[in-house]
Parts: sequence; structure tokens; C-alpha cells
Amino acid sequence: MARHDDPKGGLQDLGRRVVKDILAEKNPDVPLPIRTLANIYFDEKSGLVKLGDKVSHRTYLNIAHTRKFMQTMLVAAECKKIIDQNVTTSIRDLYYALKHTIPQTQENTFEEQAESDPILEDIEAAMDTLRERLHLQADRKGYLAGPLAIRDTGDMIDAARMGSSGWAIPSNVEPEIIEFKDCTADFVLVIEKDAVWQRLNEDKFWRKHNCLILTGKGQPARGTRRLINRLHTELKLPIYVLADADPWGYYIYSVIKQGSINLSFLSDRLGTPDAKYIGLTTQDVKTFKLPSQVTIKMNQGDIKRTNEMMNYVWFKPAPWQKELTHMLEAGHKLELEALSSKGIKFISETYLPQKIKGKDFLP
Amino acid sequence: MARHDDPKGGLQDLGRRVVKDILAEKNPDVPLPIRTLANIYFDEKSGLVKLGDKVSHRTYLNIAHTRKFMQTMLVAAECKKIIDQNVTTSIRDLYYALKHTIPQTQENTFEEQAESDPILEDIEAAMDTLRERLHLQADRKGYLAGPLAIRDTGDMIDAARMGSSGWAIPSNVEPEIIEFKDCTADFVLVIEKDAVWQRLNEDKFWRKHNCLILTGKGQPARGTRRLINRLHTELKLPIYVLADADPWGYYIYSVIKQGSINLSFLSDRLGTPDAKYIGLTTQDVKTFKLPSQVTIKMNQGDIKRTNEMMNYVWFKPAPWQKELTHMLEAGHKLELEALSSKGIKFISETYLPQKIKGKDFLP
Amino acid sequence: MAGAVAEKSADKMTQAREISVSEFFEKNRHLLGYDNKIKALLIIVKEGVDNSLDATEEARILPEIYLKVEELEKEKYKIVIRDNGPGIIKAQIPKIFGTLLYGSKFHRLKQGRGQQGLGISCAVMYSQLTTGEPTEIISSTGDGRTHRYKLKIDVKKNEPIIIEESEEPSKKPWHGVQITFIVEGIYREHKQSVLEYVKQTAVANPFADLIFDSPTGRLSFKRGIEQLPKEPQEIQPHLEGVEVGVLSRMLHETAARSVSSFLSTEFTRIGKTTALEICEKAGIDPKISPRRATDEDVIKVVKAVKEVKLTKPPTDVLSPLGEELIEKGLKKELNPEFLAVISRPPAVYRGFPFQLEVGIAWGGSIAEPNFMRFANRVPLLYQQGDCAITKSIMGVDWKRYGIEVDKLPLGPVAIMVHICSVWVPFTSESKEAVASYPVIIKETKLALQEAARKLSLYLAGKRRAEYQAERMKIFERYAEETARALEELTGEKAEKIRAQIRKIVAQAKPEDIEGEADDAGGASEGGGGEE
Amino acid sequence: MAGAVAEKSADKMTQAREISVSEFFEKNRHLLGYDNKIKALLIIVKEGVDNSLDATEEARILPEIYLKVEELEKEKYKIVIRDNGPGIIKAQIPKIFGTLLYGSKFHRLKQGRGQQGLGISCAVMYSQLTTGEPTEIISSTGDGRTHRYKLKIDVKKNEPIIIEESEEPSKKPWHGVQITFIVEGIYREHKQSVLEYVKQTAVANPFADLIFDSPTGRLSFKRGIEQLPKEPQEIQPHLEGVEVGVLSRMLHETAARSVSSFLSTEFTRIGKTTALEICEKAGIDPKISPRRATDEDVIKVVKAVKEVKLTKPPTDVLSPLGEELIEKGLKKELNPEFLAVISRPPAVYRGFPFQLEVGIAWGGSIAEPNFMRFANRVPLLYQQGDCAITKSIMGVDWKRYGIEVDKLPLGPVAIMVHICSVWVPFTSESKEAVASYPVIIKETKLALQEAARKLSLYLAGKRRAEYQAERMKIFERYAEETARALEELTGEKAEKIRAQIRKIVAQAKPEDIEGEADDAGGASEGGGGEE
Repeated sequence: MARHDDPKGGLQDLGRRVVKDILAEKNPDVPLPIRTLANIYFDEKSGLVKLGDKVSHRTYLNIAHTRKFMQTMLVAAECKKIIDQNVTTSIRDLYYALKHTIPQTQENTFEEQAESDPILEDIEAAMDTLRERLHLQADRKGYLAGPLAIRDTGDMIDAARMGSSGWAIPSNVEPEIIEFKDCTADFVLVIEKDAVWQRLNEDKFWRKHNCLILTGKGQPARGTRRLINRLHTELKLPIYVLADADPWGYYIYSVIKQGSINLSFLSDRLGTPDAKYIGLTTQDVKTFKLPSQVTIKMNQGDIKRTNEMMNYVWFKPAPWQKELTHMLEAGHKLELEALSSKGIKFISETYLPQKIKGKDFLP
Repeated sequence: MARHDDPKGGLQDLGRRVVKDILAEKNPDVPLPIRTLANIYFDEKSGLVKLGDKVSHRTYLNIAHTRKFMQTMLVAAECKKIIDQNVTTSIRDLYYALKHTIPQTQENTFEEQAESDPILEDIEAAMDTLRERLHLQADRKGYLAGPLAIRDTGDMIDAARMGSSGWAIPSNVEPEIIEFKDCTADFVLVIEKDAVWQRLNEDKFWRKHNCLILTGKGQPARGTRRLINRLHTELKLPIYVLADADPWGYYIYSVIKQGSINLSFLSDRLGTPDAKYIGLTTQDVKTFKLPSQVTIKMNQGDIKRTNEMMNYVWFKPAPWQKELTHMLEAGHKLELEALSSKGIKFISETYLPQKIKGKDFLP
Repeated sequence: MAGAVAEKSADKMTQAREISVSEFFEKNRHLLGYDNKIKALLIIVKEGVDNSLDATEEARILPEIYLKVEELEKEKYKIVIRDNGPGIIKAQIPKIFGTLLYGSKFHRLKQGRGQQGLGISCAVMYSQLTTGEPTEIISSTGDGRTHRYKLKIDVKKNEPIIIEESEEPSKKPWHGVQITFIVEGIYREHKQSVLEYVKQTAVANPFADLIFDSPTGRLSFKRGIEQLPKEPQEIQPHLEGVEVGVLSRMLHETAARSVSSFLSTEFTRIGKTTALEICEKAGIDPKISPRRATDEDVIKVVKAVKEVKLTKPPTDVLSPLGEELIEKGLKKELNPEFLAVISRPPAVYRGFPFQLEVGIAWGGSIAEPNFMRFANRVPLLYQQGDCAITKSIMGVDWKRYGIEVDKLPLGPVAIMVHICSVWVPFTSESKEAVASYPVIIKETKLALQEAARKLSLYLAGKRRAEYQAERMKIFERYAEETARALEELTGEKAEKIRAQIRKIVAQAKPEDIEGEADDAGGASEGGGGEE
Repeated sequence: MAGAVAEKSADKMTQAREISVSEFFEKNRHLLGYDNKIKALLIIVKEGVDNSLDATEEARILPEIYLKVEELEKEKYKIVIRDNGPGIIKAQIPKIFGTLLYGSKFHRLKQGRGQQGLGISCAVMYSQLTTGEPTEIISSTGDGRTHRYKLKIDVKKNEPIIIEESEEPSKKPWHGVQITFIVEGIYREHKQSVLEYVKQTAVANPFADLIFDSPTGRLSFKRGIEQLPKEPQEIQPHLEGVEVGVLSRMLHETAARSVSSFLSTEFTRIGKTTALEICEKAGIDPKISPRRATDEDVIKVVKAVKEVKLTKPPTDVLSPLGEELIEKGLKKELNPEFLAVISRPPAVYRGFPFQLEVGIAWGGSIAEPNFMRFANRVPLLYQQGDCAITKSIMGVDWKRYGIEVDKLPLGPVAIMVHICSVWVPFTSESKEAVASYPVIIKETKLALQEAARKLSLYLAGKRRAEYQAERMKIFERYAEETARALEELTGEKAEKIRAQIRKIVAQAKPEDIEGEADDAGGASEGGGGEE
């Protein structure tokens, strides 16, 4: 199905196709892109994780599909209704709005939100659209500070004047909501952890280094990833990522850079292939003479995960293979806070300046 | 120990007392307020959960204390160092800064952050101070929107012009960081869930009802609770709390209102005894004719928790006993999103206006 | 020293003497199951009732048995057992009840409940041992006279002591035996009790009328079928598994003139050809007199027997319950939803024919697993764990048949196993458990597996039917919701869509319906976290 | 019909006859443990060796026993057992080996290995049954003559058949017995084997020299102590638990003139006063002749006995191993880190004195749990689960003693339990398990608990010492870090604080040290969430 710039029309098309089958007394069929690893490929050219062509057919006369088929129709119909009313709602609201007991049964249309969320992703993928365009709100987290002026639904916001808290990144950062007005920064530093972000904001690191500092508070939400993508593509800002030297930190970097498997159909909007990894790496322990006790022994899960990551196409570049191998050999990982062992201001006054100056990045 | 407005002096006093014991060849002893339910009482006069007088003695020559004794000294010394350097750090940084292998052993000073966090709380309670005064940063979450102007470390922020995301509440909202400059609002609506907050912000509910809307995103962080306290005590704004009709929602309300057991020594800064509960209640199902399928069956944990809550002094007022009894009898709970079943705008256009107009609050 | 030793030795040895069987069992009565006072009551009832059933059945009389257990004082009971059997002739009464190891059945190879002539006289001995009371026997053979004895046992001599003896004309003509014991015991109604024994006996002997006056009231078990099972036949021993010692003794006792005729006349199913074949394989002259056979000859014959294919013993000598009787018994008792009954063909262990019968009942009134073991129609209540039947049940892979298991099967299942044989090998003289001969376990498992297969088919069929119906219901269930959503999306009327979906469902062929989950759903990688 | 029935009955009954004990056990040899060919070898060795040990011990000779098991052909073995006992006088040899239930020990109440006069003659019967071979017995009483017999058993008559008989002057003077069996069997060296029996016999009889020529080589067990245990004494029966039937018989057989003198002369530990007290309680004239006592009198006496406090049977009639011997045996075998041995005072079940001895060994060479059961110094290898000893071990709350448990104790523990009695109550004639009399279980548990308490003290002490040392180390460990932090806080030099802390630790008294966790830490309420 082609990308829909008209989400409502897309939903109606979906319905019409199904009704056509039904009226022709055919078993109705909704083709859905497969979103498992089996249908994911790494597009070398764009540097993004992308969705392949494989399609699964959800049909009514399949005992294992029938309930999901109904749910798909319900979610599609509800999205159309929301668009009609021109309101925005959360995916939890969507669940509640649709949940009811099926007449003459003890069964609910949806038993829990974990049932409606994947159906929504199915529709997003099928229509190649964003849930924001379906007037649905994703969870939000993440903050930004630095010389960037924004217009958000009429309000002018200067992210250089947001005090100690920074600008809170909303769930929907599409241009129709968030307009970039002015930006003088030279690059964006994306930080995994809020505590580190707050330290750097307190030190006004962004002022000294003329940059934007941004944190996703762990795995960045869709809105935050989309914002990073826009800052790079629209404002041409380099993106440097600062995360823990552990499989989870590296995974977060890879999601920012290449996109994720689960939302691979959105990679070109959510991924930023030009992002660079500034740190931490396990090799920093030697480079910056970190005391050995701040390292943390890898557990079985870490080791398994690291071995898997070594086989991902997007970790194939030599510097990553070297880092992952080093990690496995050293048998330890470390977190951003480990840098505090060298003193509270070590990260802002030594570590980051040295890395940026030396362009000491991983690809 | 008296409340220290001079945290550094307090830490030094603590050290000097211990050294005095040691030099006198006495088993050194740190008296610490007990922070379990056994030493908590509900102060009817202030309407706050408060810490009693019971004190526990942490001594060196007690096999069960020795390690904790050492840790207490380490945390106190590190806090003094941070204050000396005039920086702020996170409690995770504190953990990392202190973690190292004890010479000639295989043992670390701290094995995980879950060891250093309670020690810090011990020190906070012993010195009757806030961790913010020890230059330590709590986690932050929560947003605010509405007619309130703030000065944050020199930056002027207008919470009525923060677009779709609102003002992010920082972890430290003490007056030396956050100054209230101007406020025309009539009341504060504290909302448990961010999704509901976003809906109301989108509807510009705060403009129509001339209020501030604030969410803690679940259990509010210390900063958010302190902000609510300041909005009430300094700006004299009534506080209305909107949470799920379930034990967790009611618990969140009670923490906002009376303070929490764990941080009872901070109740007079974090609690707001005049807060009122606007909803949801299980009785709303009938009042607002909500469809029965949006209710959720209580599980064993809910029932146990509700029965416990019925015995808390602060839930003794008749309307609360009635609501809790009703909940147990009905055997169900419901979440804020349940209101969506009556339509997307039901909450902002019907539910809240009707409650506020009718002053239909629980105490 | 040698002299002293010899003297001492001689001294000891003069004290040695023969010990009577009664003395032996008096001291070792636990060997017969008299472990405790509760069990003692059960064993005495069992010996009496088993004898009555044997006697009536052998005389081809439909059994009417009356049993009474009455409490005389604390831990002292009167037990009365009366039957309508052929009675016992006067001369035999004292010997049968007053001598251990006296009986007609020991040397016979014929299916029966009693075997050794030990049980009933031990009951008499136990009575006198615990209460000092003699046992009363009243009997008539139907000749118009009734004989009455009160007996004890002279333990040292293993002989009856007649305490009282009388003979009188019967008031009305009758035949049968009535025995009255006065014994120490304790009456309970738990799992391994007189009551349970009577109930299970009724299941396995549905051709008998049983009345039980228990300390808690009367229970009547009416006959369910007016016909006795066919009479079991006595047989000669079978050559399979015969041992050197026994063969040697038989050779010296036979009336046969030659070894070959000895083999074909003293053993079942050995024809002349087979007898000659055995002699040939053994390398001995078939014509020599049995008495002239040497020990080496005997060993050669035993070895030769193993190389010859022997015909199985006759299958008609046993009297199994039969599938019909088992079905009747189990249906009457348990009212199950499903019942599978298997009667295996006879097999042979150590030369004895035996036969396994199994009933597996499922559902209905059965609430929990229930295992009933029978040997020659007698319920076995004790030593479940040691019994070949229990081991066989545990040896079956019940999961394969769709039945949950925790060592023994779980669920609403009742399993009845009946072994009948001309000689049931019990693990002990108390006859509580069947010895674990591999071939017995094998046969039992085969019977159980055959029955379990039937049950498994039934359960699978039931599940399949439920599943099919469930499926059509599913298509029906979601139609309305789907139709309404499609109306919202397309404007087409929900009623019309609904009707069309019904049509499609009705026309659906099985191959349209089958299918697996679609795999559209995204996989979460990297440890979760909302996206 | 009545006529026909009577006829049939008469017909059956004339077939009835007495059955000999030999016939009975030939058919029911599993009752004596002859379940399979592996076990058959063990039982025959056991009967022979037990008899040899009994004979030498009774004659107060330090035993020298030679045992040989030799494979003749597949599944056919020659077993030779030779001792240096007193020998058997010529006239008794055929009866002892050729008659079942013939012996000197049956009527005696005296601790010994054999009891019934059944075991050795059954071994003879089993040999002839399986191989047709007679058993050879060579014996001399030390009088310079050696007698040699080859015997079989006439099973129908329960009488010896003498196949060969010879007498010759001994080449050198000797006394003792040598028996040679030729039997069918299978030799294995697993847990329940001849080898294990010999090993455990060596543990429980450390005063015996044992040589075992097995099919895999020679094993010698040298005597560990040059003295026999004291001789067990024969006793009269004890009144406790005596039953009506037995008492009645004894009354009619006694030479006593009055009931009271009957009680005080025929029973152990009944004085005149007690005898009179019993008669008084029973309400009978103590002077009446025993022969004139009625059945009611007997019952009254039995009841009266229960109301009188009886003196326990004499404690010196038994011959326990004794704590020293048990310790020697276990130390030699297991080299444990700790050993607790308990010998209980004698107790009484059903009038028979018995005594329990227990050894619990821990650690050292013991790698896994090991349970050894002995009855009158004979190892019990089979039927562990049914045995009162095993049940007693399972009945102890081992966790209370700091020992892990999964039904049976776990860990590096060896438990040896020895029961000796004038009459050990086995659950079956194969003498593999002790019957579960409550008082036996109680005594066994008491012995085990007493030994377990000692072990528990040892283990606790071991743990405490480790704990104390650990504690002082802890105070040491944290001193440096604490001192440095205090320097940061106060400016006082870390070295000085460090030295002071050392002083405080060194001066600390135990009461300063003990203590529980402080309870400053806050409780999380309401289901978590960071604050």
C-alpha cells in the first residue's frame, strides 16, 4: 500500500477493499507487511533498517486470525472517527474507547492494551503512516537545551532560556506542530541519561560548546527520535550520541542511527544514519585511566546480547567490531556515571571536549 | 538532631561526634531516626504523616551494622566534598563516585545503588534536610501548563506559552532555583497521567477554567510534590487531584496530601494537607453512567491493599471510607481513560466542569 | 579345646527338634497379614467370604452370602459368615478348620480364591490366641442333618481340639456353612477396610447376593446377573519353566512306563511328537523308564525344553470375569461417561496360565483417581506399592494417551485390573500384592495400553468435536463487530455486511478454515522499552 | 438339588489332605526371598555365613570363615562356606540340612542370627530344585573323625534323602562345618550383592576373620578385635504383651502347682509379690491349679497384667555390638570427620527385649548418604523402604539438627542402625525388613535423635568458630575506609582514627559485638515507585 498523506482516505480504502471481498462472497483479506526480523533488511545505501516486501494475509476465515481481523477493523474505524472529530488521543484512550463486551458473549473486544497496540502498529505499517497522523499520541519523554528557537502551536519557545529543566520534547514533533525558527548551534549531543544531561545543563556545557544537548531518558521515544532526525535533516546539525558502554547503550545508539526492527517502516523518519557515537566505550577505561572498580562485570544476558549484536549488519564496521570484541574480552561494561570517579566535572571539562576535539567517534 | 540550614556544618558535626567517641575508645554510635511504619504517626493538626521520636543506633561494633556504618561515613564525606566543590550531582553519580574495592578484599564499598540510596535517606533524615541542599539531584518528571510565570536560574519562563509540551518541572524547585513571578490562576489541577494532561492541554482547559494543570506522570517525584506544596502555600492556590479510581491512584493522592511514610521527615515540605480529591471514584460509574465494561476487576493485591488503606488514619474520614467500601463491594476499579468511553472530550467538557462546579470533592 | 567344643555342640543339638507349622505361623502371623487389629478383622472376613464364594461357585450354586460384624466390647468382635454352598461333610470339619496347611486346593492347578489351606485355620488360631474363644462351625450338606462344632487348634501338634460337637436334624432343609469367630480387632470404614473389601467384592462378583450387617448398619448388594461364570478347569502342569527338582520328583512318582509317555501324559499340551522331539534334543532314549532317568538326564531334558516350541496351556481352563461382567460391575458402581474393557488372551508364567483383564472408566460419577486390584476375583487392598499391578499402571506412558500423570494417572479415572490364574504369585502369604514377574507386568501393561488407547480415542474425539463447534462459533461471534466497524469505514450497511459474512462462513470448506497465526506482529528486540 | 450338592461336596473333600512344609515353601519360595537368580545367591551365602557366625559365637570361638563363590557354567555356581565352629554331631546332620522347620533356636528366646530352622534347609531345597544337585556337608566336632554327607530333601515328606554318606579319620584334628551348594544363580557386585553383604558383615562382626574368594578375586577381612562380644542369654518370656491363647497353652503345660507360682516361674522378672498382685487384680485365687484355670480366668489375667507395673526384662540377656565396636567398624570403613554412636537401653515389644544401636558418621571419606541396617549383626540389604529402620530415619526431623533432608538425610552422612533382640520381627520370612512396631520405631528414633544431637552440636560448634573468626575480620575490614571518610569530614588524621578503631575492636567483649540489624531504613509502602 502506498504511503498515505491522507490517512483518513487510507483507512476508508482499507475498509472498502474488505467490503468488496465480502460482497463478492470471498474470504476477506487484509495484507499486512511482516514486521519481524525475517522481513527486515539493512539498506546499505541509506544506512537504515528497512522493512522488506514480505506480506502476511490476515483473513477472516482463519481461526487464528478472526479475532485480530475484527480488532483491525475496530481500530481502523476508531481512528477514522478521531480524525473526523479532529482531536488527538492517546493509545491508551483508544484502547478504552474500543474495549467493550461483545454482545451475547463473556468476551471483550480487547482484553488489554497489549492487544490494541500491535494492531495499531499493523495499521501504521500497512498504511505507511505515523500514528501522529492518525491523531494518536505516543508516550513522551526527553528534554533539550541550547540555542534553538521553536514555535509550538503558536507559542515561541527559546530552548536557551529554559532554566534548569530544559524544553520538554512533546510526543508529536511533526512540522505542523513544531517549527524550527532559529538555531545557532554547531552540533547536537544526544545523551542517554537525564542525570548526565542535567549536569551538563548546570555547567551550561551547550553555551561553552555552542551545541544543543538532548536526552531521551533511556531509549528515546518516537517523538524524540523524530526530533533528532529533523534537527539533522532540516538544520544539518551533526548528531553525537553519548551512552553507556553496554549492550543497551549501544542498542539505543543503533536505534537512533538506523531505526528499530519493530518500527522499521518508519526508519526514514525516525532514523538518523549520519549520527556518530561519541562514547562511552569500554576502551575509554584505558584511554582515560578510569579506576577498574567502576566497571561492572557483564552478566550472561549481556554476553549473549553482545554476541548477537556483533552479527548485525549495522555493527559490522571495524571500529564497532573492535569495541564489541574488546568488551567481551574485558568482560565488563560501564555506565556514564563511572566518569564521576574522576571528579564531578570530569565529563564536561575533560572527557567530552577531548573526544570532540579529537573527533574520536565510532561510526 | 536539629534541622540544618547549614548542611555542610551538619555533616562535619556528624563526623566530629563519631571521632570523639573513637578517640575516647568508645564504640562509635550514629543515632538515626527510624523511618518504618513503627515510627510514623499522622499529625491530625497539620494533616501530615510525620516521623516520630524513635531513634535507632548504628554502631561500629555490631556485626550487622559495621558495613552500613562505614557506608554512612563514606556518603557523608562525599556529600561534604560535593558541597565544597559547589556542584550538583545525581544519586547515581554519588554511588559511582563511592564504589570501589576495599583494599585487600574482594568486596566493594557498595555493590549496587540500592545500598547507597537508603544511606543517603538516613543522612537526610538524621540532619532533617533535603537532598537538594546536599547538592544531590532527585529524578524528575512532571509537566505544568497555565498562567504562571517563573524565574529559573535567571531565565524567565511563562507556563502559559509552552506549546504542546508544557513546562518540565525540574528536580530541584526550591526558591533559590525557582521563583514564582506572576500567577493569575484560580486553582491547580494535579493529574496522575500525562496522556490526560496532554488532552486537557490540547483543549486549553487551563485557559477556559483559569487554572494550572500539572501532571506527575504517576507517582510524583519529590520536585513535583515540592512544587505543589509551594503553589499552595506561597500562591494560596487550591489543589485538586485527578487520579485513577484504584488503590494506586488513591495512594498517589495520599502522598501528595499527607506525605509518604518513607519520606515522612520531609512531609512539611512535600505534603499539601489542603489538597482535595476531584476524581475518579468508583462511585462515578453510577453518577456519570459509565458503561460497565470500562471497569476493571480488582485483583487479590488490589483487595488486600484497599483493606489496608481503610485502616490508615488519613483515610478515616467518612467519604473515603464510603468510597473504599463501595470499591470493595463493587469489586472493580477504573482508570482515567475510562472516561473516553463517553467520547473524547467528555473529561474536559463534562466531567471536570461538573465536579468543580458542584465542589464534588473527597477530602 | 576340641573335646569341649564337641560336648557343647552335642548339647545344643539334642535340643533341636521339628517345629509344627502352627507354631511357626503363630509366631509369624504377620506373614499372613495379621499386622494390626484393624487389618485382622479384614483378613478374617476375607478368608471366610472367599471360601464361601469358592465353595458355591465350585458347586455351581448362585452365591447368597451373609456377613455380620458385631462389636461385643471394646476391640472385641463377633464375626459371622454364612453361605448357601454345598456344606462340608462331618468328618472333614475339624481338619479343615483345625489344621494349618490342610486343603484340597494346594496340589490342584485350578483357578480359585483360596490356595494353601492356610487362611481359615489361621483365622481360628488368631481367634483363640487373642480372645481364647473357640470358633463355631455349623454346616449341612443338604442331607437333613446339621452339624455343629466348636473348635480350637492344638498349636504344638497342628491338630484340632474339639470343644463341643453336636448333630441335629435340620429344622428346614439347607446346605451351606456358617462360621462364627470371636476375635480381637478394630472396626474402621476407611480405604482398606472390611467395608471396602465387601464393596469391591460385589463389583467383581456381580452374580452373588451379599448382605453385610456392619456395626454401622446393613448393606445389601443384590445380584446383577443370574448366571455364574463358566467353571474353571483343573489342568496338568505346563512344561514351560518347570525346574530340575520338580521334574526329577515327578519322574520318580509317575505311573508312565517311558520318559516320552511321561512327558505327554503328565504335562498339559505335550503330544507324542513334542515329547519325542524333547528326548531327541536332550539326547536320551525316549523309551527308558522314568525311574531310570539320572540327574544328568533331568538336566538335559530341562535344557531341551527351552529349545522346543511349546503349545501354550489351554485357554479355557481359566474363568475370567469377561468384558460383559466387568462392564456391568463398573457401570453399576461408577456410572462413568466412558468405559473401556479389555480381556487379554491367557499367557503363561513359570508354567502357570494366567490372564489379565482391565477396565478403565472415565468421567461421570468418578471424581478422583481410583485403582482397584483383583486376583481371582478377590480385591487386594494392602501393599499397593509393591504390587505388579500398580507397577504396571505406573509403567504405562499415560501422557501418550492424553491422560495427566503423577506416577499414577490423574483425573476422573477409575482403573480396575483383574488377574486370574491357576496359581496367582503373591509377594507374601497375606496375599496383598502380586509378585512382579516380567511377563505379568508385560501382559498387564498391554491390557492397560489397549484400554487406554480406546479411552484416548474417545477423549481425542470429544476434544475434536468441541474444537470444531468452537470454531464455527468464533466466526459467528466476531461478525457483528466487524460489520459495524466496516459500516463506519465505508458507509455500507452493517446488516448487509453481516448477512454476507454469514454466507461466507456457511460456505466455508475445512481447508479454508485451517490456518496458523499470521506473522505481521513486530518482534521486540534489545530488551523492551516502549517505542 | 441338595443330594447332588452333598455328593459333589463329599467328592471334593476326599481330595483334601495335609500339605508338608517343604511342599509349601517349594511352591512359595519367594517368601524366603528367592525372587530372582541374583538374590538367590545372596540368600544362600547369607544363610550359610549367618549359621557359621552363630555357631562359632555360641561355642565362644573366634570365627574364621571361608567363603567361595565359583562360576561353574553360565548361571550355575558352586558355593562353599567353611567355619571353625563346633561342628555338628553325625546324627543331626541329615535332619538339620534335610528338614524344613527343624532347629534348636525356634523355642528359645535368645539373640541369634538364625531363628526358625528354615533357612539352610531351604537353601538345600533350592539347590536341588534348580540344578538337581545334592548339597555336600562335611563336619567334624573335633573328635578326630570327619563326616561327609550328600543330601537332598524328600519334599512330600519333609525328610532328608541321603545320597552319599561316609566317615573317615580327620587328616588333622579340626572342628567345624563345610557346606557346598551347586545352585542356579547370577553373580553381581552391585548395592544388594554378596559382596556388599560380606563387607557389611565385616563391619558388624569385627571379631571375625573373613576370607571371600569371589569370581572376581580374593577379599580378606582381618579381625579387628581379639575378643568375642559377651554371650547373649536365653530368657523366659515376658508377661508384657502375652496373649490369651499363648497364656492358656502355657497354663496347661506348666509343671507349676498354682497360678501364682506359674506366673513367677514361667515368666521373666515376675516375683511372688507381682504374681499375687496380678491374681488379686484379676480376681482369681492365686492358689488354684493352673490346669483348673478357665478361659475366663485367662482373659482376666491378661487384663490384670495391663494394670500392673511390670519390671522390664533383664537387660543383660542381649549382646549389643557396643559403642566401641560400632566406632571401630565405622572408623575402619569410612574414616569420618565426626562420629556419634548411641547404644540405647533395652526395651520391650510384645514381651521380647530388644535394643537399638546407632552410629552416625559425618564427613571424611564419606561422599554421599549411606544407610546400613543390621539385625542381630546381620546386614539387611533388601526392602529398605518397608523397614522400620528406614521409616525411623525418615521420621526424624533432621533439619532441626542442621542436616538437609529429602525424605532421607542428605550430605556426607553415613547412618548405621543395629537392632538386636531375642526375636527380631521381620516383615517376611526372607528377613529383609524389620516390622514397624511403634515401640521399635520410637526407640530407633530416640537413638537417632540422640546421635543427631551430638552431630548437630559438632556442626554448630564448627559453624560458630567459623562465624566468630569471620566477625573479627569484618571489624578489621571496614576500619580503613571508615577512618579515611572521617578524616575528610573532620580533618582528624586517618592513621590515628584507624589505630583507635583497632584498639576498640581488640577490647570488644562478646556482649558489645552481638546485635541485630538497625531499623533505620525506610519501608516502601504502596507498591514501590521512586521517591
